[in-house]
Amino acid sequence: MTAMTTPDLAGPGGHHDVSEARKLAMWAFLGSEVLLFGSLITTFLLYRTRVGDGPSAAEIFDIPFTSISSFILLMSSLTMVLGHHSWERKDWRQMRVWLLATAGLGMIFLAGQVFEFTEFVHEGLTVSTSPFGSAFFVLTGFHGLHVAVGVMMLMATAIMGFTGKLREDGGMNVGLVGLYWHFVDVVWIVIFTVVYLLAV
Amino acid sequence: MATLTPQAPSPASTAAPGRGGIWEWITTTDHKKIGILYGFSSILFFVVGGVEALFIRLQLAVPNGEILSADAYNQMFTMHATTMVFLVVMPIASAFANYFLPLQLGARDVAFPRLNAFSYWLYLAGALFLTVSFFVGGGADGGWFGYAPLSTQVTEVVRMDYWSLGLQVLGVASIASSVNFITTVLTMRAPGMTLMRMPVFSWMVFIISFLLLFSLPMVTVGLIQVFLDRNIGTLFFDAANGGDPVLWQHLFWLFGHPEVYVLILPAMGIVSEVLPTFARKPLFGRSFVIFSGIAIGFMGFGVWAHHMFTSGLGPVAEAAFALTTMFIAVPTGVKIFNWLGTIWGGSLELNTPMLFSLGFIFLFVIGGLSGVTHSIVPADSQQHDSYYVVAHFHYVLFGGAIFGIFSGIYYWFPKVFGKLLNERIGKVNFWLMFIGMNLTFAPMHVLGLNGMPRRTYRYAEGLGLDVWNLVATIGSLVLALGIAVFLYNGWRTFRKGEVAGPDPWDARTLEWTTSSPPPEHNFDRIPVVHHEDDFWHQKYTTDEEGRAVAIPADLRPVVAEGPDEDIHLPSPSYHPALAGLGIFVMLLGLVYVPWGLIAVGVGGIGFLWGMFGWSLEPLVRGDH
Amino acid sequence: MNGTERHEGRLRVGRRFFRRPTGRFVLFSIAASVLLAACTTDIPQNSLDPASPQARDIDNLWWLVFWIAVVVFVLVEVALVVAIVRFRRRRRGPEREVRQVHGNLRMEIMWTILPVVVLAVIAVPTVKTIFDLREAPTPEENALVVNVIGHQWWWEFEYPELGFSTAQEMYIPAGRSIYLNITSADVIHSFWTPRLHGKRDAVPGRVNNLTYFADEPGDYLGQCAEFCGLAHADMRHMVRAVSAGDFEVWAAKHASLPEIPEEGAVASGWETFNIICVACHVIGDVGPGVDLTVPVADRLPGGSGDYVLAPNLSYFAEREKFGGWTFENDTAHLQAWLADPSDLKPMTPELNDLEEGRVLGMPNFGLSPEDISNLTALLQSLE
Amino acid sequence: MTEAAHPPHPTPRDYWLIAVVLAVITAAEVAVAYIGVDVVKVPLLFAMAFAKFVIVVGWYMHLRYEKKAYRRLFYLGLIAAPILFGVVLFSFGVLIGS
Repeated sequence: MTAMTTPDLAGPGGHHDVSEARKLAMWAFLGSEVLLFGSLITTFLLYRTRVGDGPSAAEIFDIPFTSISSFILLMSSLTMVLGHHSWERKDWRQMRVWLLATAGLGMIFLAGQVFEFTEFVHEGLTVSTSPFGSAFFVLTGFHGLHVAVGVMMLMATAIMGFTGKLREDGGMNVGLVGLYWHFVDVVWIVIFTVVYLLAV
Repeated sequence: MATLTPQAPSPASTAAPGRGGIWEWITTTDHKKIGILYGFSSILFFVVGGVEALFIRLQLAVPNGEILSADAYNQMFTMHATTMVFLVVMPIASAFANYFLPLQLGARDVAFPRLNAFSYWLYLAGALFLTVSFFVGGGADGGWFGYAPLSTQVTEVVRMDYWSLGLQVLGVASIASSVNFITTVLTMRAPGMTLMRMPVFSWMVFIISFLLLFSLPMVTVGLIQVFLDRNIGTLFFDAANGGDPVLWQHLFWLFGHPEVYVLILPAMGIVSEVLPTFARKPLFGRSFVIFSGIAIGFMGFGVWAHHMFTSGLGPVAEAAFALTTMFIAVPTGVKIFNWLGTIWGGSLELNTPMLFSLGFIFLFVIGGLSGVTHSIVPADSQQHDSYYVVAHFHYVLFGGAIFGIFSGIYYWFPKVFGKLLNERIGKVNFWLMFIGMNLTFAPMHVLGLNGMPRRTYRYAEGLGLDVWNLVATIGSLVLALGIAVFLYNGWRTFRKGEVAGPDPWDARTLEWTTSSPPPEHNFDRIPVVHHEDDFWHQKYTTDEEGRAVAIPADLRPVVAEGPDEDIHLPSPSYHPALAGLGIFVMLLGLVYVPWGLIAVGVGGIGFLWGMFGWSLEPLVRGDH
Repeated sequence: MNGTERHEGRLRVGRRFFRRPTGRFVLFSIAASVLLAACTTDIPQNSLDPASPQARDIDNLWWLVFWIAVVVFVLVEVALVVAIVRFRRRRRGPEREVRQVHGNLRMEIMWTILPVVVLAVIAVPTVKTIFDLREAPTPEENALVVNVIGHQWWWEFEYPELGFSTAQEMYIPAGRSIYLNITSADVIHSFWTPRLHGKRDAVPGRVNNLTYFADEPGDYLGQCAEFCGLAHADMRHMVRAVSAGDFEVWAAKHASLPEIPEEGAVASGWETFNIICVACHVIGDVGPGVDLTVPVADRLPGGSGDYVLAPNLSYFAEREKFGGWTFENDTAHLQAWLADPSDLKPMTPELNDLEEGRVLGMPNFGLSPEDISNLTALLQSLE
Repeated sequence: MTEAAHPPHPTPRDYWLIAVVLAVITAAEVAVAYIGVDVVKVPLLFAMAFAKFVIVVGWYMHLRYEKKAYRRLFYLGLIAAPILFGVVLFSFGVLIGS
């Protein structure tokens, strides 16, 4: 019975801790996202060798390039956590710097992905070349979409930091954005291995 | 991030500015109002789905029926199922959950009131979007399960675009409300309300929230793949080019089977509330009922491939899924036995809510047993996609889910609207539905065994199908009459219903401690909970023999005087509705690319406006 | 407690309800007798009237489970009805004193374990039958291979060892194992001849197998069981089990080319066929010979590899019905079909896309009455 | 790991250290991908990806320091996904042979 008991987060008078609730909700949402990316990755695993007449993964991937962009995304987790740290210490100036740095790294990653996609299309791999192409573009594209949303959230948070709205709220915006951002990074860790490295 | 903004605290006195009317409903963030919105919308779609069902039955009344064309028939059965599953049973469970989850937990609202409103408007956007398709070239016609490559085959006709986009939006709405309910349960319970003291209905809502949270993403991916296959030429389900249609079946049923439990568990929760109230006994083996609900939830994820027993999974997978499917009968059986244990030795008040709950048990047993026959893979290879299956799941979903929901409506109507539904009409309603239901669906067992496949718009004479089809059609008319009686009962009650007090049934849970309907802030003072069925323990104690002894009113524990000092209620907001409207316009645009991209842009602006307004709102109002 | 009026109301109801158990039992016995009645013999698609060892295995398993289910059903529903009758609130006398029982661990554990035992009883034969039915025939059985290909909305039957294909009616020798390779040319179908075996999906890009074995010569009606679009209801087939000798004769006929007269209405019909119909249909060795990227041909063992867009019409006249085994093969129906196929059977030929291999029905070619009667003569000559 | 005994949150120094570890693993991954023998390569790659996953989720996302309820929510999805999708891929024959 105790297996399901959880800390009673409700305060007296029903004044629950809003920031705790939001963090909890974010974790639940991320749990759901695991299944979303799981489905996409499963589709990819099923189709990774079905290349038809189109280029195969080994022929087309540029592993050194992707390794660098993966590394950049990985390091954005570091800047994110440092931003989170300064937010906790209420060091708004540093926080803004780190958040913008994170957003910048995210945008570099996205630019790399755009470049990569363009290259692939030139080399003859599009969404309708083969099931491999469909699965690859939809999986990485979906991840890219998540990164883009994350960049927007980071920018919005940083801007709110400038205008002072963040401080008034006292919620946990940076905490939430951080969770989301790290999750997107974690997904890329899996994609990098499953999609790219296994194809070498 | 925007979707997770907290409720805007504002004093109760200013919570309902005098704008009134429709605007008040559009901007409401009150979980009770949102619950009512959900309720009325789903009753409306219940009528729509019912009319679709009647068309189907009239067409099949005689061999080679000519009421509908094949095209119209295919739209009818596709939209009947889609409507009933996504626009009726799920949202009506959401209606009950919205209204009663906070009340049962002793909370003032759900964790995220505006996210809650957003869920509703998103649901409405998706529902209207699906229904709109009827007026622009026809409703979806690929079956509610949308098997690829049939659903991706004809891209010139946009019906399945409506279907795949509409379902995705409904899915997002459900994920949002699941996150909301989970957080509500984990953070908003009144002091002393441990999880094991939580009412069983709340428990079932908690469980289905997890089911939806983890199952919907999978079908979302499938739906995206269908949409992309149709619109940008991806090859996910194109067998000629190496795609595999069976992938869709996995993704769909990985969602589709947990979904079945999403439909039935709330009804089981309702029955578990109604039986103890009218049997005057606590729920028998309460923890067994809760844990069997959890078990059903978990196991619901492990049986999806039994929908694919004829797809060619191979004998090992078939045997494995046969066993898991059989095993799910165990927790289901536990529930039924515990309900029997609850009424055994009680003092049964056979009023309408109770009749519907007892009817639920009676019919669900039949549906459960025919469900076991599906796990017998060889037998299932005969019954699969035949009318036998149609019979089975209507016993579960109509005899089960809908009867449970009707029980809930009769049970909680006085709490929501302050008036009792008429008992005499209610009984007529019950018996018409009970008889109609059996007349309609029992013959379908025979039809299936006689070899009638599902989703066929006509059948030839001489196949031994004539008589039972006619009986089923007559039954469906009786059923329709029963539902008409119900609608009349509701309409009549609004006009001249008997006024209900706060606790008309002498019930057991916290929602009955407040007035009917409850005040906007639910409880003057947040209750402190000491027992399961806490309200009952405030009214009764037991003697040495374990019999209930009423506590005289003047001896009941005194609740502290006066309301809480600062009652925080969420402020109204039009942003969720605006974001929902934006999504609706965007969806319409997506169907008609490239010209529709203009609509996508317009809708996108509306959506972003709603989102940004929403996320900035509390910052403006919160600290004034 | 709330007033006595409501109490009165409850009791009236209780009384009315008292009559209901009889009603329920009537209902139950109707249901049971109906199920039993379902195993009468003159229903052509009756899954409870097995005509092959495979269908019999399934049937035996079904009845085992059915009777177990009946016992459980009776026990549970009787308990429910007894509880309702015995513990309903009565009009007279004081209200029953209810003991507030919260549960009984021993009973709860018992009724958790009991279903497990019952299910174990069912599980063993189920698993055994699953594996039995999936076994391919051994070489000693000398099974006849038939490739079954689903099309919207008709079935193609290819006999790779005999070198021909036909449609709508599948001839098999009775008393010999038939090994089916089932696949589809377009969307998912499901091949189902209830009296011979359970259904098996025809999935494009995959091959599923079934073993048929008709005990006796006879006709076994079947139907597509997976929703496959507009005319799903009109996609039927007939399995004709004939004696081994008759099958030899039939196969020999199909392995040879049909004879077409040099003159007369039939010859004119043949000319029209060669101009119009040949785009999709085959008679003898005359056919479209389309070469498309096909999910079917390269996967079916021993198949001809020729992709067929429409039913093979060689020896059309031997068929009892056409158009997905839906319409009587007589002059009236043939002429109506040729005049406007979609009027007879719901199809959408306007959405055909031969490049993509998408055929959703036979178009209306606006044939003249003369063409129609000539073509009808041709088809009726192909015996 | 109980609620009462929260380990102290990491400091920026720890964060930098973790980043170095992550970078090293990534380099090792790429190296293994190029030079590894197939038999050891796949499990090794998965092991390293898993290690990175755990490090980021545990330390950067502070899941190690969070309340049990959060952990369970996320673990539910995390455990469900590989099992469900493993079965799916198994049924397609992707996980065995091919």
